Amino acid sequence: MSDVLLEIENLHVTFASPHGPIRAVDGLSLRAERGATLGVVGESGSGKSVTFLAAMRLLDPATATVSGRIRLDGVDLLTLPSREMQTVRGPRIGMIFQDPLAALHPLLRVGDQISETLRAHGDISRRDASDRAVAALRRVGIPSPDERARQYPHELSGGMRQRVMIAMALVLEPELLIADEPTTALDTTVEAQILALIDDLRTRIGLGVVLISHSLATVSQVADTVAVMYAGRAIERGPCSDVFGQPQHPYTWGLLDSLPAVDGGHESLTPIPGAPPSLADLPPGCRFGPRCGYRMPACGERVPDLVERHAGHADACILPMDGREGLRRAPIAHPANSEPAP
Amino acid sequence: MGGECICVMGRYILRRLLWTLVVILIVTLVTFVIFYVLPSGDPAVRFAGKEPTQQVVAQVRRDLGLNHNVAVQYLLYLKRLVVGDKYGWPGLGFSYTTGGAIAPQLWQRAQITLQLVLGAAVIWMLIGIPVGVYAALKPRSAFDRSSLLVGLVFISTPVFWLGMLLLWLFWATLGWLPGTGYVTFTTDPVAWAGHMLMPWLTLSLAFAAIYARIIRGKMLDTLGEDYIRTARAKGLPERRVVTHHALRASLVPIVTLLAVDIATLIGGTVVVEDVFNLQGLGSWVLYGAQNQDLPITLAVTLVATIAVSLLSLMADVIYAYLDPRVRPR
Amino acid sequence: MTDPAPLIATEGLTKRFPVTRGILFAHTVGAVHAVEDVHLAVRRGRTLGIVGESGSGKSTTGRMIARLIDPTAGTVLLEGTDITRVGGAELRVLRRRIQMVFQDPTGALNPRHTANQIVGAPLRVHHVAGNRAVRVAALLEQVGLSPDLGDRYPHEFSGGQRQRIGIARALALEPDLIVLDEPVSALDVSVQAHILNLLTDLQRAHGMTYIVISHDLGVIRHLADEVAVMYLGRIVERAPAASIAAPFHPYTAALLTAAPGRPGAAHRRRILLPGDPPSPITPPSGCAFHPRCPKARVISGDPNVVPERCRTDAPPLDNLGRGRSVACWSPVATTDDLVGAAEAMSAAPDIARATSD
Amino acid sequence: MSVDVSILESAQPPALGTGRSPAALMWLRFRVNRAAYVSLIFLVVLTVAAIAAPLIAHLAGHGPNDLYRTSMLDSFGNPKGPTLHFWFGADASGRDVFVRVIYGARVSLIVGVVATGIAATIGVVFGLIAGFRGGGLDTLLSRTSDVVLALPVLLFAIGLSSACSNTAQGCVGGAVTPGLNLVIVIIVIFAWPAMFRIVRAATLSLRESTFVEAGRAVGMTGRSIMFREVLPNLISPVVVYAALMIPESILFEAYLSFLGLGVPGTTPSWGGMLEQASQYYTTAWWLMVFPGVFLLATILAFNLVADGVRDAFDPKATK
Amino acid sequence: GGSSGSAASGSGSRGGTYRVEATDFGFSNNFDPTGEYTTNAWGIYRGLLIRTLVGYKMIAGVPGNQLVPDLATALPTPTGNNTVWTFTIKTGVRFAPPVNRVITSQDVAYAFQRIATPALAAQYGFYYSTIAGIDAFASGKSKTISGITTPNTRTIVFHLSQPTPDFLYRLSLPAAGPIPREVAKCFTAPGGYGRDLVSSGPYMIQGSPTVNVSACGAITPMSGFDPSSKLVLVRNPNYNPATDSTAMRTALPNGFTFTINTNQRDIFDRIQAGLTDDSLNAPPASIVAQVAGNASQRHLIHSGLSDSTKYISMNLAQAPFDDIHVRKAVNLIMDKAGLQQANGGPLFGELATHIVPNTMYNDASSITGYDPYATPGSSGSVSAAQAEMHQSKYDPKHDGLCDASACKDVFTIAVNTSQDTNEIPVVQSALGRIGITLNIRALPPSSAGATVSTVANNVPLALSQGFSKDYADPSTFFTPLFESSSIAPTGNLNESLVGLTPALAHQLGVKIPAGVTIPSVDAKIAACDAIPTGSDRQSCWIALDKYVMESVVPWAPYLTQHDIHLLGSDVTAWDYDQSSNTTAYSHVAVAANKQG
Ligand SMILES: Nc1ncnc2c1ncn2[C@@H]1O[C@H](COP(=O)(O)OP(=O)(O)OP(=O)(O)O)[C@@H](O)[C@H]1O
Ligand SMILES: Nc1ncnc2c1ncn2[C@@H]1O[C@H](COP(=O)(O)OP(=O)(O)OP(=O)(O)O)[C@@H](O)[C@H]1O
Ligand SMILES: [Mg+2]
Ligand SMILES: [Mg+2]
Repeated sequence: MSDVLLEIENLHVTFASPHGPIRAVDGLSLRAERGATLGVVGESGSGKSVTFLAAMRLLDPATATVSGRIRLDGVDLLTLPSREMQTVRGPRIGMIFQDPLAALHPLLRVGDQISETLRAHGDISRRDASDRAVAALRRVGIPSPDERARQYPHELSGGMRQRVMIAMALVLEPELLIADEPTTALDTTVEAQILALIDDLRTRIGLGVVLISHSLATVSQVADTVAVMYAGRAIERGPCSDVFGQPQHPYTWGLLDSLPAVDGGHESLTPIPGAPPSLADLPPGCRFGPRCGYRMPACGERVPDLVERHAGHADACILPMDGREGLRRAPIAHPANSEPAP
Repeated sequence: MGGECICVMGRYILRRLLWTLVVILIVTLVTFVIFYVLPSGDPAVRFAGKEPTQQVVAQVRRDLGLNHNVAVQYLLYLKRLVVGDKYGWPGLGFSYTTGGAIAPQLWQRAQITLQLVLGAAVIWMLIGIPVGVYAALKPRSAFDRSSLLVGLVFISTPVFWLGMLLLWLFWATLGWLPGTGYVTFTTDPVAWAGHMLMPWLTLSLAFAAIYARIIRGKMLDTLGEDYIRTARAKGLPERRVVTHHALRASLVPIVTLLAVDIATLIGGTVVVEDVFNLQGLGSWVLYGAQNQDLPITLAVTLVATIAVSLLSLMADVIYAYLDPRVRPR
Repeated sequence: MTDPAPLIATEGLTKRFPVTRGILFAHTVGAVHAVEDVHLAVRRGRTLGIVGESGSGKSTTGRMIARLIDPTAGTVLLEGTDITRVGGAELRVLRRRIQMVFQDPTGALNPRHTANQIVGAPLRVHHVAGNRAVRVAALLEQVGLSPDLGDRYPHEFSGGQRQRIGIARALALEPDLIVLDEPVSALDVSVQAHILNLLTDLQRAHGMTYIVISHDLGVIRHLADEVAVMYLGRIVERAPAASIAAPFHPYTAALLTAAPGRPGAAHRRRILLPGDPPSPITPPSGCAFHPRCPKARVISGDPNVVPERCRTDAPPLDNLGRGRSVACWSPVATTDDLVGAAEAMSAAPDIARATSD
Repeated sequence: MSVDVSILESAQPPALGTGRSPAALMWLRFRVNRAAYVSLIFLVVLTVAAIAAPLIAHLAGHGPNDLYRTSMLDSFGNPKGPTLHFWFGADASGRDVFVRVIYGARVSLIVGVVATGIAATIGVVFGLIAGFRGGGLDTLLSRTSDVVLALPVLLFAIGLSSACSNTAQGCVGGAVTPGLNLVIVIIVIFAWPAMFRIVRAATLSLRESTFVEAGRAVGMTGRSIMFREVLPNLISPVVVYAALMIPESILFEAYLSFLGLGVPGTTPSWGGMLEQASQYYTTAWWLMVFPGVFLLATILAFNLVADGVRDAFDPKATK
Repeated sequence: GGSSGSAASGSGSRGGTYRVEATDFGFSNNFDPTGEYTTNAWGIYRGLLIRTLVGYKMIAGVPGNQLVPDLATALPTPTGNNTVWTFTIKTGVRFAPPVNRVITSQDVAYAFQRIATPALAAQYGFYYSTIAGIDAFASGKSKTISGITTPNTRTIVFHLSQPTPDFLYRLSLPAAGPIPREVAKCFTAPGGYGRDLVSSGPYMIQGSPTVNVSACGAITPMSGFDPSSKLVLVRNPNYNPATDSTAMRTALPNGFTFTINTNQRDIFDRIQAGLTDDSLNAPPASIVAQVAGNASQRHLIHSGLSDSTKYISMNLAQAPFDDIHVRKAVNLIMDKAGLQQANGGPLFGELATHIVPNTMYNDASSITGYDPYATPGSSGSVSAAQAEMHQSKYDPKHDGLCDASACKDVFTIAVNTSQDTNEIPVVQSALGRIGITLNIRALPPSSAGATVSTVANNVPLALSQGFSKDYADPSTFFTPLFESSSIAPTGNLNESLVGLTPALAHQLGVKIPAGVTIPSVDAKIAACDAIPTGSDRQSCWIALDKYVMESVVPWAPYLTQHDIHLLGSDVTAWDYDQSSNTTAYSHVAVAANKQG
């Protein structure tokens, strides 16, 4: 796959805090492609949101230090003058967030919030802008969009609000949509609607999509490629079917084994022992090392890089490639079966 | 939604007005009770001169309506309030100490107080909003920290002391500004402003500090909101994000605050009026209360209560207009 | 189906929350039909799972069973005795038999009390004899926490640990029944598995009865013996956990296909229900599901038309045998035709609109 | 930007986080705030000085009510300014302003602490009951607080002070005597509703919190929930607001004394001294400056401490 | 007294405007003479607006208290044992516009009808209660006052129901001045007539001529008077100096303005800058000190000795003041010099040593220098006071200190205005030396007055009390202050309760301590009051004054205040009106050339 849209290379994001620097993203590399969906999964705090906020340059420079490269179509966004960055946000990358009620301005009509975007990025009359806003609402499947455009966010249902967010992100027809947990706040049936909508738009307008979620299942449903994040790094990356079908990293194994199956029975789950490390106090070497059932001495020595082992399928694990499948069935050791306080 | 919304709003306003009426009744009643049950003097005695005979006192009582029991007097007061008296409507009676009609004085004094309060409000908003916004945009900066500290000093400064200090400095020592007292605007606009400047400053500095603090906090909260991130993610210019999205949301709650503060001050500028010798409502109520001049006290109390109730109602309505979330549905 | 000797049962359980308006003279303008005519029964040592979307009345049902709120109508029976109206001392006795674990592990723990105080509270309240400290330590150990951590405050624990404390508190009185309201939905996957394992272990060890509430079918099917599906305050389907995968109710079917399955598992074709769940203040007439029901359209053959009966009459929860019941005028045989019907509905603008208002 | 604060909070160094009671944590956080810490030290010194006022007066050689009318007043009775023996000059009765300023701290501190204490207690108890029990009692208390807030404070103060001043035993059967007592009563009357509202609102939301429900689920009685579950969680807003009430009470006392409604002039109080200063400020600046500076400094210190307390309780508030 | 040097000054010339500023008029009845009972108003009335049958020369000192005929042609000699008084009114005296007609005896009689009309609340109507038939008129039983007859337009006869030797003085009060019925009848509530006062004096309220008095409904307030901002007086065109005398009124300025300026300091700044001439307010001691210290400005300070006494009043029915030894000890210990200083020093007042100010005695020689409680430097004497206290039942230890609990925390009412506040520490410190400690309530003047004058409050000690004459007969002190019949449950001026009998005490709810007999001076007052005005009467009062000071001791008097005026440099003539205790407006003059 060559049509790389967004490329993140060796990204570091560090937050200053009274208790020392918090390394929220720590040497992350990712790639999102045109017309495809990149799923980003990982537990809470693994750095998913921060990564893409960094890509949008939406982190507060007063507290966050960002380094590395984030290229959109080859242009490094991190070095772009902020005025030009404004023309990236919106026209080239659209972004939607988890809680659509909080993400919409409560005092402005939704139609105005959309047309405002249009007017900020082009010389367009108020009237045309609002017409296009209505059209955008119609496109995301909102019934009677002209009426809805005149309503305030709190007057809409959750699913509808998320559709408004999507319409707003897409009204400028960007190349990339970053969806940060777009369905977490929604009901199951509504979640399905929204995922289907995003998928539909992706195929219809050839959009690149980044879908951030902590739910493996959600990601597995719509993503073409998946990146699994742990403590600020991607530890496995590859085509969706590969990552979930033949997971390579012990952490991914753990995640999958923790999941109760929809059609499964009462058999005991195999959780990952321990808890994610404090980002202010990362363990040496492999971040997952302390919780890993297959830890080797070398794990504590260096941070393993993300290495592509099969076509498009990379992982960051020191374990020898051969016999990983076998290992998964028979773990070496099992650290204490409880999670310590963070 | 429109028609029903207005209807609901109307009913809400009606209910609030009803409650205002109840509050007015209670507050005037309390005033009455304080006046009659607690204090020491009989206004009739004073009115009756130095060496009053009991007949004269009785007569004065009758004239002042003090011969009835308190409840009847209160009801009579309410009645006159509603139907008016010989001085016109509303029937506020005449002063026990000067014999002058209350109503014309009330309007005259209310004007002075209103000028004082509104002028001060303009000043404190003009100081408070920019300072608060700027501090919020640069949190923890030197400006932010020093504005917080200076603000706290203002908040901690007793108004009367500040007034005296200003008078001492700018009038008695430097002679830059005219001293206490009041000149009407129409007589001499410059003298008017000169006389009002120190009272305005005195009244507004603490409020400016409080408003700067509140706006800074609201602004910081707002800037942390998801929808601000959304606005930025849409690629809006930072200036528009601040003015259109953050400031707008931050200032809406200020409306309520402002209305209530102004309303409270209408009956509460006693100290400033005292220090600066302004013959407004505040110094009047002080006079009325100290001289047991019930009609004065009641009139100011009434105005103050109505101001508080109506302005806070107004604030709520404006708030509902500005913030669709709180509109009754 | 009525069990021979259910530990806990509800009959016609109904809850309506009044909707009030007005500040000064508040008056009731309507009611939230949170729970409507719910019949349930759980045998001792078994687990009932309640699944449904947000606002479908799961928590309300659970709270009524735990006697935290009073039902508007209907009864709760504990071993055949009506406990709906007990109060005072009797209620205190009852509390020892029914306990609850809450969804939000942080919110459920008083931030001003230590773990020991929290877990010891039921013992203190019920004057349980014996050395309380020893008992608390044992409880903490039982849920996999080191008793050394007992004098820490909730904020010093991780989410999973907090949920363990909540569970320890529920266990303290050795109840017969524990109502678990979304016990894992606030937790990360890896932590969730720990808690689910703990719950199964505890049940095995103590023979407790669970009522598990969740919107996650995976969790329900993992824990439960029997599943009840709720939609807009009503139970629309009840089935043994093993057979729920073959649903009779179109809503269950949609839920099953909409719920993201275990990654890697074969994808079903999704039944995309149009619109949002309706407001429980003004539930739709007849079958509450009819505005969104693809099956109804399959029957009528027209995405815009719903059969008369669905619109006018609420279907009763019919016992279909083998532990299965469904409240549908036309139970589903195969889910395939529903996918298409649902898609057709989404395309039909007036229906989508009608359901989302 | 969404900041996951829970992580921030729990990411404290272990030394801070473990095994310490919330109070100890509070103190650690408070001490970080330098302005608040210095203010606290100032207040402690002031308190010590106020307690040791007789000693200071003794050292100065002037009692608070000793008159030096031949040496410190001119033949017109006008006071003289600071000298070597009268650091802050003399007042219009020829009394030592320095000694009186030190004594004046007593009134301010007592009013600040006692009035706030009583008002806060009333506010907390009423607020807790109203918020928790609801119903008619809640309506009654809430409406009462509304009305009290609508009452003109000053009128009430004047009415009460004249009512309670005309007999030796005061009013309400001698329960309220003029002077400090009356000032405290007036402050309490007008200060409790604010605390009441805060506590009531907090209680209302706490009442709906899950841990209260959990309390009921384990069989706690209403009262036990109120005092064991709800009350400890009110400590933070109550302490924070009470800390803010102290400077307000002190200021209020100063206002009352300034208007001649406060403590009698024979008891030195800053407000009362400033009242006298208001007659002389154009000629005798020291009468205005010294008590005013002390009053300002004390209120400011209390405000800074209150800020510090708030930050310590709620690290998010300052951002 | 100290007034003589500074009171009268210059002769002045005609023209100019005499400008007076005040922080507040403080009128008690909105300037309606029938009820107006304030010094400031009386001074303006007498000098400028209202002529009464008998009046004063409006000059400083004892001569200023002597009655002279004004509207009347001569001072009458009463007949019928001081019960019948007949006056002839001068010819050619006319009301100012808009009335413009000659003043008749009916106009004077009408003034009394107003006084007797209860609804108008004449505040000192009690002075006329001995006019026959006035009660019948008041109660509506009679259409006229039978005791006042007007045989013709120039003659008016007063018939009194009982001998009233000082009746002439009472007729000198402004309420007794002529009032045109055609205007005043329109005002039926207290104070209303004040805005349309029709002058009989040399000046009138500006705008008087334009008031339409043809019908009550048409009357509008005169433009020159706004109670909250100004009172402007201009020459009365109908004033005929021939009917008056320059000894009483020189009437030199063309007009007077009384302006409200709420900023007291500003007033005196303006006076010093020559922008205004005089003030109704006393200048603060700080300003006086400053001016007095400046040789070139010192001449701007003028003053007159007011006919008032400032005193500490002790309640004879309250322990420990029920014991005369304690009361004497209080007098002996009192630091009067300190109290004088608290009031601004000697310039602001003379020490008072007895009840009635000396200026009120025609011949004060027999009481001048009388000081029964003299102490070195008037600063109080510990030894003398303790020796007195020694004899008291409240000094069981005989250590000269008041040991009994009654002396501890004695409830005391004080006044919270600035000078009166300054007195508190002085009294407190003095009384402390004889073992009396005080529980002081400093109240605003009106509350303090109301509190002390309510008998049931049982106030043992009241500081900063002041009493000033209404007219220069000592009866105006003794009768209200010490007569038992003047004890009233409220509004009581006999605060010491002199003459309180057990029966009266019971009626008022006061407890007289066991074994205490409260002295009475009722008989003595009655005896003096019955003597016709003249030197016998004077001697009687002086003897009573001394008796009260030595044998009753209800007070510790300490100050006769000077009425200090800081004058603008334009003032070329000024005198003090002893009768009103104000500036003698009728004798002032300003440099006319310097003002337009
Ligand atoms: N502004 C900030 N200041 C300090 N730390 C921050 C900030 N924003 C994020 N972090 C920290 O960075 C880490 C990664 O946060 P991020 O929001 O990217 O996680 P996430 O993977 O999106 O988790 P979730 O699933 O909870 O959204 C967290 O530990 C978080 O606490
Ligand atoms: N105390 C209450 N007062 C008013 N309405 C309530 C109350 N509690 C719940 N409801 C309403 O009752 C309905 C059912 O709520 P319930 O909490 O039982 O749903 P749920 O199925 O548990 O949803 P969720 O998955 O969001 O927890 C909802 O519409 C809710 O808004
Ligand atoms: Mg995130
Ligand atoms: Mg729930």
